[in-house]
Formats: sequence, C-alpha cells, structure tokens
Amino acid sequence: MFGRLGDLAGWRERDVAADTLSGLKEILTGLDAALGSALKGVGVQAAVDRAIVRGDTVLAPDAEVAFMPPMSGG
Amino acid sequence: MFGRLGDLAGWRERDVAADTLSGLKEILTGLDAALGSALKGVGVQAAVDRAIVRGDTVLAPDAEVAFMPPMSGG
Amino acid sequence: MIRIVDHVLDPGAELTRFCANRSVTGAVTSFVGLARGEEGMPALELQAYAGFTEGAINGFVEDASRRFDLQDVHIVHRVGAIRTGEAIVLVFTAAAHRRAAMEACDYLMDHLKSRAPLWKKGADGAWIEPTARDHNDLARWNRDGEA
Amino acid sequence: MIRIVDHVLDPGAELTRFCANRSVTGAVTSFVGLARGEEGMPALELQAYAGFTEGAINGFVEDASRRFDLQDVHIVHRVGAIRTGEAIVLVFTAAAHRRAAMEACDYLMDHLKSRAPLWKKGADGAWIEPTARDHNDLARWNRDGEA
Repeated sequence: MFGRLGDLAGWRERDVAADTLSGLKEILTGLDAALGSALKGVGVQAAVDRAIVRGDTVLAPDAEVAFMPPMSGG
Repeated sequence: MFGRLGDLAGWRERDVAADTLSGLKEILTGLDAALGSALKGVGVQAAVDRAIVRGDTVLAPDAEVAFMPPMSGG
Repeated sequence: MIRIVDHVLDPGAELTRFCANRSVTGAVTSFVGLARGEEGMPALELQAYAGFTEGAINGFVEDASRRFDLQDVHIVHRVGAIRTGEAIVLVFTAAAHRRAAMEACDYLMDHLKSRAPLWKKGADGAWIEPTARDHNDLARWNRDGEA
Repeated sequence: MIRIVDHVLDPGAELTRFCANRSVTGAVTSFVGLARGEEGMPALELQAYAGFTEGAINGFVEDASRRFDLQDVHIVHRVGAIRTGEAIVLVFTAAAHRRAAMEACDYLMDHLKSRAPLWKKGADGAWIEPTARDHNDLARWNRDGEA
C-alpha cells in the first residue's frame, strides 16, 4: 500500500492468501470496507511483481501485489 | 592588448604618452605597422578606463586604454 | 546511475564525482530540488516502491538518451522524512555540448516531477498530487507530436 | 556573486556552498563547462580584462534577474591556462520553482558563451571566436521581441 492507501489501511505490507487480483480485493474489502472502496477509486493502479496490471489476473502463491494511488511525482 | 592583438604586439601592457585615442593609435602604428593595421581591423574595440569608446576621445594623463579583438566568449 | 536513498544527500560531493575524469564532456548540467518550508522543520515525506520506482525513472533516462545527445546521466532521489533545506532530488547530465545537457536535465526533471512513482506527504500530513504546473511542463515535450 | 579566477575550480565545493542554508529555494540549477581535449593536456587559454569582464557578466545577471523570478546567482569563470577535464565556468541559479532556475541558467550560459569579454586560445595556439551555434543559442532569447 502506497501513499494515502497505506494511511487508510493502517499498514503498508501484509501476507494475504488469494488466487486472483479480484479475489485479493474482495478479501481486503471484507477486512476493511473503506480500504476496499478506496482500492476501486479513480487513478488507483495495481502492480503484480512490480508490473502494472489492468483488469484481473491470476496470482502465484508468492506474488507481490502493490496498490498505488495517483503518483505525486518527485 | 587582448587576444590576438597581444600576440601580435608581443606585449600585453605598456606606458605610452598620448593626448587622444587617435594619437595613441598613431604612436603605436609608428612603433609597429602590423599592430597599427590590426588595431583598425574589423570588430576591434577600444575601451578607455574600462568603458567602450567609439570614435576618438581625449585621454587623461593616467588613462588606461584597452584594445580588444572580437570576444571569444567563455 | 539511478539511486533511491533514505539518507541526507550531498549535492556537492555527487557533482565532484560526476565531473571527475572527463575529457570529451564539455557540459555538465545539474538540478538540485530542495525542500521548502519552515527553517529546521520537517518539510515532506516521500515513499518509493523499491525496484519499481527505479525502473520507471530508468525509462525516463532511456527516453532522454534517445532524444538528446547525452554521454552520461546520474539521478539520486531521496525518500523518507525530509527537512526544509535538504535535497530531494539530484539530476546530473553530461554531454559534449551544453544544449543537449541542459535540455535533457529539463526533460528528466519534468518527467520525474509528474510521472515518477513516488508518493509525497506535505508538512501538513496531506498527500500531494502533481500540480497543473507539472503537467504543463511535461506537455512541452509532446508539442512535436511525440507520444 | 561573480568571480574571475586563475586557479583550478572545485564545482562540488561551490555547489555545496550555494545550496547551504536555504528554506525558500525549491530549485538550484547549475552548469559546469569543462575543457574538452586530450587527456592530461592543456586544452585552452582564456584572457579576461579585470574589472571590465566582471562588469559585462554582471549586466547579464541583471538582465536575467529582470527576466526570471530568481533568488540568487553565482558565476565563477576561470582564466589562464586550462587543462582537459578542468572546469572553465560555473553558473548556479536558485529560484522557488525549477522553470525560472533552469531558464535563467540557460540564458546566462548563452550570453556568457557569446558575449562575455573573454579571449580564448585553443590547444593549437589559434584564437577562437564565437561559433554560429553560440549565436543561434543567443538569438533564441530575442524571439519575443526583446532587444
């Protein structure tokens, strides 16, 4: 979780078991509805193993998923 | 004398008694005809006491005169 | 070439290293972005995504290298909590002639400021998004029709 | 603010000093002009006219200050015999925002390169005049009709 998503979640990293990106979002929404809603917000991107993913994708067991709000720039 | 004028003259600075800028040029031409001709060349400027002078001017006894070929820039 | 670091930067030491042992370089341009704010106070906090952020910045460097006749580029970006007056970002470019060095530095900063995967929190605790000024600066590079 | 010196320059140390103790500066741009040539060999020789040259450069700084929203400028120009890889000129500009700092640095270099009262001799012993490239660079600043 980066930027405001990390502040909203109250954590930056955690281990979650999920088979797909959409499944992961569902699990996170179940844990925290406000976070789940923010993950679907405008401009929020997901990266799987450091590559941007649009739409859904299958997750390998040790996949690293990042949720990124609009980038601030340097 | 700056740039190529100094190389041509063989000196950078010297004391010369002259009442006017044109008189100074005549004296220098008498000492060194090639230098005198170069001082009249295209783009050569004269400064008296660090101010550019176009045309002739009267020289104070302790005036500093500089002859400057086209500037190279930095 | 591209480093993301979480400690105080030393722009002078980096410039000394970047300028050393050059014989075909005529121009080195550098940009130092400093944190503005109240003296001695925390000014902002930056987050990067290790690996991902460097990859995106490397893409800007590759674009700049295609576009300008560059010999070398060095970028250091600070992350973490940054105090007023401390350097946030250093961009150094080297070229035979000054126009390429200057334009590449300008290009890289415009892209870093608006497109780098970095998340910034101001001294007031609010997360910041790129400004209209940043988007205008970036748009300058697309006026010749390049994507 | 403007210095003409006949010893080896230290761009990093100058940048460190220029960046120190700033709280309202967001952008520092610097340009370092290096002598190109054969490694370890004399590359060029520069003459200035003490007092006169600084005055002309100061005029460029005043023009730049009117034109751009600058906070500070520092220029150091080397004269005398310069070897390959050594710095010839340093230009530092400070501003709240990067566009002013960058454009002012660019403007100052264009004027220094073509209009500064300096006389330059190449490694071959021939005196050098400004290039067509320098005049083109300079002409960019007059396109808006300013003299």
